[in-house]
Parts: sequence; C-alpha cells; structure tokens
Amino acid sequence: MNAMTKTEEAKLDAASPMNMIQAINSALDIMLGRDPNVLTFGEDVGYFGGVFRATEGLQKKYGLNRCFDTPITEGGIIGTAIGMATYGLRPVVEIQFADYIYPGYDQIVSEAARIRYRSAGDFTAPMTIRTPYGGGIFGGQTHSQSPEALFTHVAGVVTVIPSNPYDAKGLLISAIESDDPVVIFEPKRLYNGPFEGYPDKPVTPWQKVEGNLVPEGYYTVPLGKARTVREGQDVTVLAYGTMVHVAVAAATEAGVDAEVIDLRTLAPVDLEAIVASVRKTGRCVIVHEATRTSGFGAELSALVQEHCFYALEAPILRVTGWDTPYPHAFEWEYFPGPTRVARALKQVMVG
Amino acid sequence: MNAMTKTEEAKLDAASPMNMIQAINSALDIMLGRDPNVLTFGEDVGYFGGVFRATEGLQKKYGLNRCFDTPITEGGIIGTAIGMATYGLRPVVEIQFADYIYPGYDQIVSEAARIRYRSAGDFTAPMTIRTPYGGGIFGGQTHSQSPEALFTHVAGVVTVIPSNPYDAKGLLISAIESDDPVVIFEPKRLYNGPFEGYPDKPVTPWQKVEGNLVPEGYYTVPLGKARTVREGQDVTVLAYGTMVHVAVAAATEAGVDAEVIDLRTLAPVDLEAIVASVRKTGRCVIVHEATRTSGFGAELSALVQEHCFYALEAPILRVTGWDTPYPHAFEWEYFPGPTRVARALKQVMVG
Amino acid sequence: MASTRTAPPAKGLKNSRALSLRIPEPRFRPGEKADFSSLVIPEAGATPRPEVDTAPKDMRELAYGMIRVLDRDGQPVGPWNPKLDPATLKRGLKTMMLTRAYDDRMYRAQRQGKTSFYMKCTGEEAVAAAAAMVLTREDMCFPTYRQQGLLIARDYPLVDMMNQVYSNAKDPMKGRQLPVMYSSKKDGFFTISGNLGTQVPQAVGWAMASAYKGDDKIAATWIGDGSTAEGDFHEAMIFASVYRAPVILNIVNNQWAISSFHGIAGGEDATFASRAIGYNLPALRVDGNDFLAVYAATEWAAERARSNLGATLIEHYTYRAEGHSTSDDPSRYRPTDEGKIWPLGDPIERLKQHLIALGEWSDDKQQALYEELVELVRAAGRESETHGTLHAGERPSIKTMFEDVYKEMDWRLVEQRQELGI
Amino acid sequence: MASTRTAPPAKGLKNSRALSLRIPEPRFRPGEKADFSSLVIPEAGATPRPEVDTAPKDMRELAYGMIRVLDRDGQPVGPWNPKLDPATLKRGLKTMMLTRAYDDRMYRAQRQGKTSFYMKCTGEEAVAAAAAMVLTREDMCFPTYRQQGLLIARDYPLVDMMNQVYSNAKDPMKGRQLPVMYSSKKDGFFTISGNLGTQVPQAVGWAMASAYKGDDKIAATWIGDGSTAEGDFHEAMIFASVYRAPVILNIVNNQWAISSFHGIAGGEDATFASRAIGYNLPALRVDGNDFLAVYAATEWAAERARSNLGATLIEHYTYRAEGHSTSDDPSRYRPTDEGKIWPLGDPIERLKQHLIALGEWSDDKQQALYEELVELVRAAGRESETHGTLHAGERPSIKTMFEDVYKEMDWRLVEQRQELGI
Ligand SMILES: Cc1ncc(C[n+]2csc(CCOP(=O)(O)OP(=O)(O)O)c2C)c(N)n1
Ligand SMILES: Cc1ncc(C[n+]2csc(CCOP(=O)(O)OP(=O)(O)O)c2C)c(N)n1
Ligand SMILES: [Mg+2]
Ligand SMILES: [Mg+2]
Repeated sequence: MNAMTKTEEAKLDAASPMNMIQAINSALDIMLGRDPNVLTFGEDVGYFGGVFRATEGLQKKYGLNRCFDTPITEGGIIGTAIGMATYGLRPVVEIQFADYIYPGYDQIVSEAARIRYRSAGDFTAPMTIRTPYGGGIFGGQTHSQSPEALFTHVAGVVTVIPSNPYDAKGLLISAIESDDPVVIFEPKRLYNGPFEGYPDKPVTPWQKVEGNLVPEGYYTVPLGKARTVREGQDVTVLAYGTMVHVAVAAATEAGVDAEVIDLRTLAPVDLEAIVASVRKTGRCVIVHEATRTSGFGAELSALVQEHCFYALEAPILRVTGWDTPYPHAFEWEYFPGPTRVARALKQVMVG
Repeated sequence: MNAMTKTEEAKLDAASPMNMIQAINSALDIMLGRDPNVLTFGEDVGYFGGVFRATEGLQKKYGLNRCFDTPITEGGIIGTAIGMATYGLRPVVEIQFADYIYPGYDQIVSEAARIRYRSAGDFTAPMTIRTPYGGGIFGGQTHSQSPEALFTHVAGVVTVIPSNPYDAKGLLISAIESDDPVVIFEPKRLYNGPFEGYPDKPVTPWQKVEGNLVPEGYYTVPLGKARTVREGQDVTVLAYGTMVHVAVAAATEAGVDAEVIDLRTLAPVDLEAIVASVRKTGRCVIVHEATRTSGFGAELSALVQEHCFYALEAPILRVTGWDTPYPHAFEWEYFPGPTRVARALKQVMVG
Repeated sequence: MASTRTAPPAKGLKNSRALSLRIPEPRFRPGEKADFSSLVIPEAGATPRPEVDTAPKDMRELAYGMIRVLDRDGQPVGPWNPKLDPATLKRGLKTMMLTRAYDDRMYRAQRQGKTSFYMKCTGEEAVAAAAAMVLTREDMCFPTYRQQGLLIARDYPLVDMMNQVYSNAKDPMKGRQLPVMYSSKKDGFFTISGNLGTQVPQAVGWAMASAYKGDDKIAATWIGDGSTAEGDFHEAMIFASVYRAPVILNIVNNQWAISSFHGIAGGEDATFASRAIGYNLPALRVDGNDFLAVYAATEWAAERARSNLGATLIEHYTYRAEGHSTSDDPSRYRPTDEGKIWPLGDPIERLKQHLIALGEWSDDKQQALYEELVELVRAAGRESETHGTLHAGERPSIKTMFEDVYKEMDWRLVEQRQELGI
Repeated sequence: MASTRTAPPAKGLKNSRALSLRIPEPRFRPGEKADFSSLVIPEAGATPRPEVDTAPKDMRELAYGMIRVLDRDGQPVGPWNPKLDPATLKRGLKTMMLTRAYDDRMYRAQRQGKTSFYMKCTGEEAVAAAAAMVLTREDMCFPTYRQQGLLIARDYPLVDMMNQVYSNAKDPMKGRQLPVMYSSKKDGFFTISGNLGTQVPQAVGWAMASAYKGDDKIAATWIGDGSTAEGDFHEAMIFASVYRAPVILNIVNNQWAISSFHGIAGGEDATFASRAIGYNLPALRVDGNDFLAVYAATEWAAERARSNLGATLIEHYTYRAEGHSTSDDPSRYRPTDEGKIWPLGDPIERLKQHLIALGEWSDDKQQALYEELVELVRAAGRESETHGTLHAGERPSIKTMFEDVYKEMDWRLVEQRQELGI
C-alpha cells in the first residue's frame, strides 16, 4: 500500500485505520455535520444504516430528516434527489447495488447530466450517487456488475471509483462538494480489506493494512486526478477499484516492473498522468471487471493510442470480464484475477 | 451508392426505389404477412402509422391486434414485449426517438439481454426494438442522440444500424427472425435520402439515388456482416448510419483513397472485415455522431490496435460528436461533417 | 361432503374459451361526425368543496366529479367560486389572450422557416394562467412544453421567449434547447425537459427540499394525460404521499397524446384523477376550460400544501384544440370539427362571457384588447428577430457550445473546442 | 364587490408557516413491545363476494376489506368459502409444510457454507401453495424469489431446486444464477429476475400474447409490497387495464422490505390493493395466511381472466416471519417477537386446525407428515450434494459460461473462451 502522497500525510495527525465502509461513513458524517444542505437517503439507508452499513448511526445522530429510508424505486430516488439539488440541497443517495441503477438511468442521463447545460446554468444539480459495484463476492448476475462505462459515455456526469479507504473518503467529500452530479461506484469487494484476486488467500482487513490511515476529520481527494500506486519502468497498467490491487499483485506474480496507475476518476480521466506514464514505459495493459466490449477499457485504449502512438512498443492489451453476465458458480473464471493480468503483462513485454 | 453485392442483385427482379421509411414499412408488412407471431406496437404506431410513418397502413391491413398504439411508457412497451417474446411471439416495438429509450433501459439490460442466459435457454426473448436516432434535423438535445454505445456494452443484445433502404429492410427482417433481442437504430436523417453532411446542398430523395432498388419481397441482410461501400488503398474509414455517406463524401473532399466500411451491425461487429481492411491500408479513421468519450469508436479503436498494431502507420483517429449534449443552434458545428472527416483523413495520411 | 370440490388437476380442465385482446379506439375518426352528447359532465356548482384538512379517504368522490364554477350563462355558481374581483379576472383574461396571440405568431414564424419547431397550447390557456396567479414566484413550477402561459402570466419578456424559440444571439438558453423549452429560475419556472414525465419526481423532490429546510415554498408540476403512463409519474406519487411533500401534481388531460386518444393511457375507464386514490392523496377533477374552476382548485391544493397537509393531484379536463406541434397533422387521426363541438368550450370565450355577464366587459373591449396584444406580440417579434432567427442573423457564440456541460470545462472539452478551431 | 378577492401578488403574502417533512416510521423498533391490537382486521366471512363480471367501479370497497374464510375456530365462513374437499386441503397443507421443510434445510445449508445465499418464505407459504393449485401448468407464473412454493406444489423435483441453490454440476441454470432464482417453463414458472418489479410488465405481456393468439392461458405474477414502488408496477397496471390482459397481479404484502416497513412504500395510509382503483381494475385484499381465502380469491381472479374480463389485483396481507435473506438480521430493525404476535397467525397452523375441525386430521398425523417431509428433504439434499455444492464437488462445465449469451456464440465469446484456455 502506498495510498498517500507526502502532502497528504501531513493531515494524518488524527487518523485511524478505517475500513472502506467506515471511511465512507466518516465522509457522510463530516459532511452532514458541516453543511445543513447535505442529506442522505436510499433503500434501507435510514434506521438500518444501509445493507452494507455505510450510513450506520447517521439517522440517530442527525435525525430522521437527514438520513432516511426510501421506497424501492431508483427512478424516484434519483428524480427526487435532482429536484432537491436544484433547490439548493446536496443530496447523497445510495443505490443499493449498481446492478439496480438502471431504473434510474433516464433521470441520470436525461436530467441530472443535462440540467446545467440545457438551462444555460440557470439550474444545476449538485448531487452524489453512491453505489456498491463489482464482483468477487459470489453475488451472481445482479450483485456483481460493473456498469461504469454506461456513465463515462454521458457528458455532464462525473464518474468516480476509489480503491482504498483514504480515497473513498476524500473522493466522496469532493463529490458532495462538487457542483456537478457525481456517480461513485464503490468496489464492494474492497469494503473490508484489499483484495488481490487470490480467492483462497485470507483477506487482510483494512485495519491491519500497513499505511492505511484515514484522517478522522475533513479532507478531500481531488476529482480528475489519478494516483500512481506502484512506480515501474516497463509497462503501464491502468486500473481502478478492486483491479488496482489485482494489478499490483500481478506485477509481482509476473516479475514485471509495472507502473500501476489508479485512475480514481474515470470521467474526466487524468489523461496527463496516463500519457506521461505510457510515454515512459512504452507499453500498456488495461484492467477492468466489466464486460469487455465497449467497456471503459476501450476508451482508455483509444486515448492511449491517440496520445502515445509513437511511444508504443507493443499492442495495448485489455484484461477484462467476459462478454457474458456475471455467472454465480464461475466467479473466479469470470473475475480478471492476477494470473490473467500477469499473463498480459508478460505478453505485452514480448510485444 | 454501391449498396448491393452481386448475389443480392439477383433478387432485384421486382424491386423499386423505396426510401428508407418505405423499406422499413415493407419489411414489417412482409413479416406481418409471413408470420402470425409477428406484431408491432409503440407510441402513435397504430392508426396514425408512427410519427415517421414507418407503420403506415399496417393497422388497416393487419387489424388492430397486429399493429397498435401504446401508452407512453417505454419501460412498459419493452417489458410487455419481453413477456410476449417469451410466450413465442416476435414483437417489433418502436421507441419514438432513441433519446426516449432510457426509461426502458432496465428492461433491455437486465431482462431482454439476460433471460436466455439466466434461464440456461429455458426462456428466450426474440424481439426487435426499432428506434430513430441521430442528428442533422435540428432536433435539439432530445431528438438527436446516438446512444448506440450504451447497447454495444450489453452482452446479450445485438445492435444494428443500417445506412440505406436496402439494408434497412434486409437487416430488419433478419432482426425479426433472430432468436436474440435486437436493437435497430435507424438514422432518421437518412429516412428520405442519403445525406453527405453538407447542410446547404439539396437532398436527393432515395427514389432518385442511382442503384437504390429495394426488392418488394422477402430477403435478408445478415446480422454481423459489414459492407465495403468504397474500396480504397490508403486508409480505412469505419462508419455506420449517416456517417457512411459523410465518410464517402469526405474521401472525395480530401482526395484520399479511402476504403469506407459500413459496419451495419455494431455488436457483434464484423472484426474480420475491419482487420482485413486496416491491414491493407495501414491507417484508420473512425466516425460517429455520438459523444466521443466511451462512444463505440473507442471499442473500434481498441479492436483495431489490438488486431492491427503492427500494420498501423499512423494513430487511429476518431471523428465524433463532442462531449456535450446536442445543441439546437449548433447542429453543424456538432455534427461530424465531411470537412472534419476530410481533415482527419489528411491528418492520418501524414501520420 | 357432496358440496366440496377438488382443485383442478395441474393440466387441462380449464374454461376453453378463446381469449382476445382489447385495443381501445377513439369513438370518432376522420370523416366521422364527432358527437359528445353522451359525455357525462357534471353541472357547474354540483361538486362539493370539502375543507382542505379533510382526510383523503373522505373525499375520494372528487376524483370522479368535476369542479366547475361558470354555468352556461357565464355566471359563477357553487362552493368553488373563488369570488375574484374584476381586476383579477381581467388579468387572467389578458394572460390567456396574450398566450394565444404569442402562440399564433410563433407558429407562423415556424411555418416561415424562422425556427425548427413550435408547440401551441390553444384551448388550454386557463390551466397555466390561473395557476400562475395563485402561486408565487418563490414557488417552483415544473411544467411541460404546454405551460408557456406560466411565464406569460409572470410578465416574463416575450422577446426573451422568442429569442429562445429562435435560438438567436440573445437566447437565454444559448441556442442549446429546442424551441419552447424555456427556463427561468427567478420566475419559478423550471427548465423544461424533452423527456416526458421526468419533471414530476423532480417537483416532488424540490417540494421535499422546501419542507426539509422549513421554508414555505411549494412546488407545482404539470404532466400530459398520455405521459402519466411513464413510471416517473407513479414514483413521484409514492414519494409525494410517503413524505407528504408540499406539491401540486397537475394532469392536463387534453384528450390526446399526439395521435393517441386518452383511452390509450387508461383514461377511458377510469379518470386520471382517480390515480391518486391508491396513494391516499386527494384528487380534484376540474373543468380545465373554466378559469375560475382552475383558480379555485389550485388555490385549494396550494392551501393544503402550505398547511403542511401534503400533495394534491388535479386533473384538468380540457381539449387540445390544435395539432400536437408544428410536426403534427391532427386531421389524419381525428375529425377536424371535434375541437369546435367540444362541450367545455373555449376558456377565453368563457371568461370573457363571465366578465360581460358581470357588466365589466364588452365585445368591443375584447376586440380592442385583442388588437393591443397582437401588436404587443408583433413588436416583440420584430425586436427578437433583430437578434437573429434559427437560420439567419446572429447566433450565440459558438464557443459557448462547450460551456455548462460541467461547471468547469475539463481537458476533453478544451481539446474538442480547439479541434473545432475556436 | 366587497366579497371578491384579488389574486395575491406574485411575490410574498403567503402563509408563512414553516413546512416540514414527514418520514414514516414503524410503530415498534427493537427493544419495544409490538402490539397489533389496534390493527383493523375484518372478521372472517364479512367481505362480500361479487360476481366476476361486476364492474370494477362497483366493487372498489373490496380494496379496503379483507377476504377471510377461516374463523378463529378453524371453521370456514362466508361467501368466499371455496368448499374444497379434504384431499385438496391436505394437498395444500403438504405443499406448505414441504416448502417450509425445504426452506429450513437450505437455510442451514447456506449457514454451513454450501452456498452463498438463501431466502425463506416462512409464514407466507399459503400465497404460493394455493395459487399453484388454482392455476394450471399451461398458465405462466412470474414469481419473485419468495414463491418457491409454486414449484413445490407442482412436484418440481426438490433435488433440482437444490442443484440450483448449490450451483452444482446438475444445476438446471448451469451455475449462472444466484441461489433461489429458479426457472421451469414446463411447469409454468418464469425465470426469476434479481431486479425487482421487472416481471410484472412481462407477465402482462405474456398474458396479452395468449389473448393475441386466441389461446386460453392466463398469467399470474407476484411482487413484494416494497417493490410496488418501482415504475414497472405502474406501467404493468396501465397495460393490463388498457388491453384487458388476462393476468392476476399479486402483491405479497408481508409488511417488510428488508428493513423498511410497508409505510415506506406508501402502505400505511392506503392499502396496496387500492392502487388498482385508478386503473379501473378490481382489487381483492386477502388474508394471505388463510389458505382458503387465497385459494378463493385466486379462483375468482382466474375466472375473471379466463372469461376475458381482464386483470385483477390481489393484495395478500401476510407477514415475513423470518429475515429477508441469509444476509439479513431482522433483530436490528424490528422487535423479535413481532412475528409471533402477528394477528393472522401461521398459515400451516391454521389449515391444520381447519382439517382437525373437519375431523379429517390430528396432531399426530401432522407430526407424522412433518417427519416424512423432513426425511424427504433430507434425502433430496443428500442426493443433490453428491453433484456438488458451491465450493465443493462438481460444478457445471466451465465452457458453458460462454453459452446462451446469444443463441450462437459470436467471435467475441469464442475468442474469450480461448483466452480463458478452455
Ligand atoms: C420519454 C418520452 N417518450 C416519448 C416522447 C415523444 N412525445 C413527445 S410529446 C408526446 C405526447 C405527449 O402527450 P401528453 O402527455 O398527453 O401531452 P400533450 O402533448 O397532450 O400536452 C410524445 C409521445 C418524449 N418526448 N419523451
Ligand atoms: C431494482 C432493485 N432494487 C433493489 C433491489 C434490492 N432488494 C432486493 S429484495 C429488496 C426488498 C424487497 O422487498 P419486497 O418487495 O417487500 O419483497 P419481500 O422481500 O418482502 O418479499 C431489495 C430492496 C433489487 N433486487 N432490485
Ligand atoms: Mg395530452
Ligand atoms: Mg415485503
């Protein structure tokens, strides 16, 4: 783990080794405390504290009005949140699983993303949609999806995916403060601890991960900025969410001096960081859990070849989920684990 | 126009110079006539014959039950069509504009696309969704969108875009006969005549386009097969829908010997045709109207560089709509017209 | 146990009658003679007016009645008479007439190629005009494309409306929106969406925000009869009911959704107002062509919302007297005289008649006002056209095309703007 | 004109009372004593039984009543008594008991790590058991994850159900689905979706297809109280109403949606059955723990559908006696004894009591049947486990992972399968 840069470390006076749920909870707690316009709601979010417990204790602390349960209608949740945001509030809504965001898709694509533009800034919809995504938990087809590419294609929406508690908290605070609508996909497989993609290896809880210290107070991680997780000379690996940890493990497994970049924000992506790294290494492997065709890896691949064509020494490779739904029994055959990523790393080295 | 191959020409005994609406209407007419399980419905589709008149006369000819109006609910239209398809019917539904498909998105992504897989073939949803898409008609934000990439990412759905009346009819018949759910985006700017992207040039109606002959009877154009519209040696242009005509015009404008490929089916795309052409030309320009980031051009770019890396002599370029909503007054600044495509063709030639 | 029965075997033994589908059809098609004599329309004054704090379950019948104030002779009758003074009535009349004059001019402008598209609200002017007078500018209206009357009632400059329709250099929407898709926050007018139904949950959310803040603003939203079929409508009703949002949910039942009659939206067997019943929300059904009735119903619903009693659904029973839009030709799907014999008449005529019956107005005054308003619109039109029309004259600056996608332009938009060479 | 009024100015002059939000809360939380004595539950036999061809508007009150047949002593009373013979009653009892025994075993299997997830329907067994006996295999059921009883009633092999739960080598779904997401077309059981609400418009479409074909099959679908908030539910009601689809729309109101009580879905102020009123559909509200009542209501709705009179909504009033799923812990959000004091009792107990009252059954027979069924389940479990469990033993062939995405595998899947090395 190399989760923090030097300047960030300065703020760690009062910090604790939170897991990702605690970090998210802390971000919400802080923002509910700082800004009376912040409120949070969603299915089972209130008294129960959310099925993943991200809002635990918040209703008790801030009252029924600030953190509450909603009817089971993702369209209604997002539609009303848009109305609130145009009033001047900063709603943070939870969609219980990213697989269930589609009934609210029209409100995101046609409304939240467009309101500023179509009204020439007369109205804006500063709101945050949090939703757990990704596989690795035997969730089957509808508790494992990675639909991020369906959002990166939508102009007007910011798409964010953290890979560790520090970023999850800092990015969530940035999202809530952002004047644009932000969708944060939370890698649910990482809630309790980093996961390198070895299903049989026991998981280390975040609390025991070296260097995992999350400040108790307010701080932000900027939107639109990637982070280099592992420096390397030979190949650039572009990853986000759970795949960041898989990529680091794969570099070790392959014995390749890979530079692993955690994108953190997918749209707008940190092109500068990507280009600088690929120009240095001359090689690139892209990793994501989502279905390959038209996944966000396609955009990354296109960007890299557009901006680094003359630096590339081998084809850019994509290691991704297959073009199938996520099959319950084949979790580890579907999940792009370190062995598949390592193979790509070796392959890209021979060109 | 080079719309047909030799074998296809054989069928032109009874053919007429239909426009694209007539061709689509003819496909529906033929399939309603051949198969009692085919029926068609959607908003204003019945008595009125559809706002673009694609279903004109069909209610009169086949009766209320075979062609009817629906409530304004894209989710309901697609959801009930899925139910019908699982019964054994072959519903063909119209979504009035592709911009309005999002309320039905969950039913497409989570249901139509998944039913075969999740039931291990016990149930299937053979159905066709037709919807006019694309710009060039001063339709503003919500009558101009090109959301195809939001479907190419969905495993289980076939995505089709015709560029001329012959293909529109033949692909629609193939779609109706397909046992998989198919979404056909119809380039509404091409309904009446081909459009090269010069807004000031008068449009030639399809009826007057040389070689535009559509068989009156039954025929199919296979799904998954591209078509070379213009042969060339210097650069491959990958396009679909309206952009096919723009690309051909741009080749002339640029004076570049471009090979223009009309993809026709986007998912599964005809990789073989693409690779063969790019390996020959060594250069590639991709054109689409949709927003650039995570558009289908990204997938094409990724595929090309994965499969033709060592053949590429210059970076693959994307000419696309901007990462903004489609702005009413700036139709021609947004629309990727022949001038922009020609510039890319020249640029890719210098590398 | 002779009187007992066995469950049928899992296979067979069913009633073997062949099922069939029912596809609703309007009673009259082009070429046929429309005839509304069988339409059941309650008499003016007949529908009771409960107190606003009545429990919804005790006033369900309102969803099947019809609030009407003006009788055949233009006299106000019954408990819903809002008892407005002549000055207020004249303001209402003027708003409706100005709306119609504005519509007429912009419709012609589209026909002249000055813009791409236009939508009139002819015959439905009372719906927006009366509501705008009940609500304040601090309240927020979430309209469809057919409530331009809200802006006109609030004296929003006609020139600015036209600038939007023309997408010209002074278009407040910077050329980005289809014509008629206005937005004016300061006038309590929400940015109109091209996607039907989406504004309804947004209005509920906005109203919830006001309540959340302990403010006193309420929201109102309008949706067409056809569009109530969208899931958004239902989702909005649930939120409105569960959180008791201070919002007025208006359904404008103008009988048609482009070419589909109200029966295709489920409006033949049940009233649209009755949709509220399953959510324990009160529903009013109103003669939408009776300015006084719309006024009174809106006032009742607003009072209920402001008293923290929650949402009300209002169905405005009216008729879309003209085509859906400039892209439509209604003679292809309904008798051309249907609108003329529509039994609830024309809202402008009816309010005029009422003012005349009060001794406050005359045909001459009506004619004079009409000419004055036409001239007002003409002058505004001339001014607006100096700033350009869609295909001629000035446009907004092209570089604004890349602005307002996000608060700040990111590298993608900067790069793309450069690519366009501006 | 002293009695007339002026419209308020556009700004100000409002009622200045601060608004507030209402967030519904259940009456009892953990640590509190649940008390249902104030719950209004109609007496058995009290709700009338209209003819199936009665106009929906003439039977709206059914949406607020409750069809109940078994009285406190287990005697059948009133017009809804389906008068079933003892053999049929015993079949119903056995189905419910087998469902419960199956649930218990699979729940334990999950706890033992043999699969990832499980969901019980404890306390709600009557809902599926009775419906399955009324409907035939040619009809199609569109269930949620809580109607496993439908399959059990149709003698679908327990072993196959278990194979699905274990995603083992013999799993009919080839390891692709989350446990409990069964599918069996030949038994009229539609593939269960993980996405709530989507099956409702599908059921309507399937029913429309039967009517379109002139067939005599009907559809039935189930949705939870919480899930009725999804737009799909409303969209399905519109289609069902407009095209008069032969479908039964069941709402299983088990009072909870994971941790949210029914009030969050709008079920506190209005009944879920009353949602049908706005669509002119008849609605029955049924004691969901009374096997005879569920049977009778389903029979009535099925007869209506088969007579081409269209759809019926049925609200089954019941109680989710256990946690939402193996991932849930209800003691965190409701009193642990709530289920025990739930006034409508347990459906198995009540049918048993009825059979005893009829002189057809005894506690001993009940115990013997229970033991027999537990043994049946145990044997099936043992057999299923020989084909593997989620993390041990055989699985379906990995290459099937790439099949059935499309009818034919395209080059992408072929290439990807090769990439995986199989
Ligand atoms: C989601 C969506 N679907 C379809 C359309 C196309 N459309 C525009 S207006 C219209 C008819 C609306 O009818 P109604 O709701 O009755 O309103 P009215 O036009 O009568 O005022 C349709 C189908 C749309 N704009 N948005
Ligand atoms: C579209 C969608 N949103 C959310 C979920 C997550 N979820 C699964 S079950 C459930 C509760 C459903 O409650 P209810 O409809 O009352 O059915 P019950 O579980 O009580 O039978 C939720 C929120 C989902 N599966 N699909
Ligand atoms: Mg209408
Ligand atoms: Mg429930």
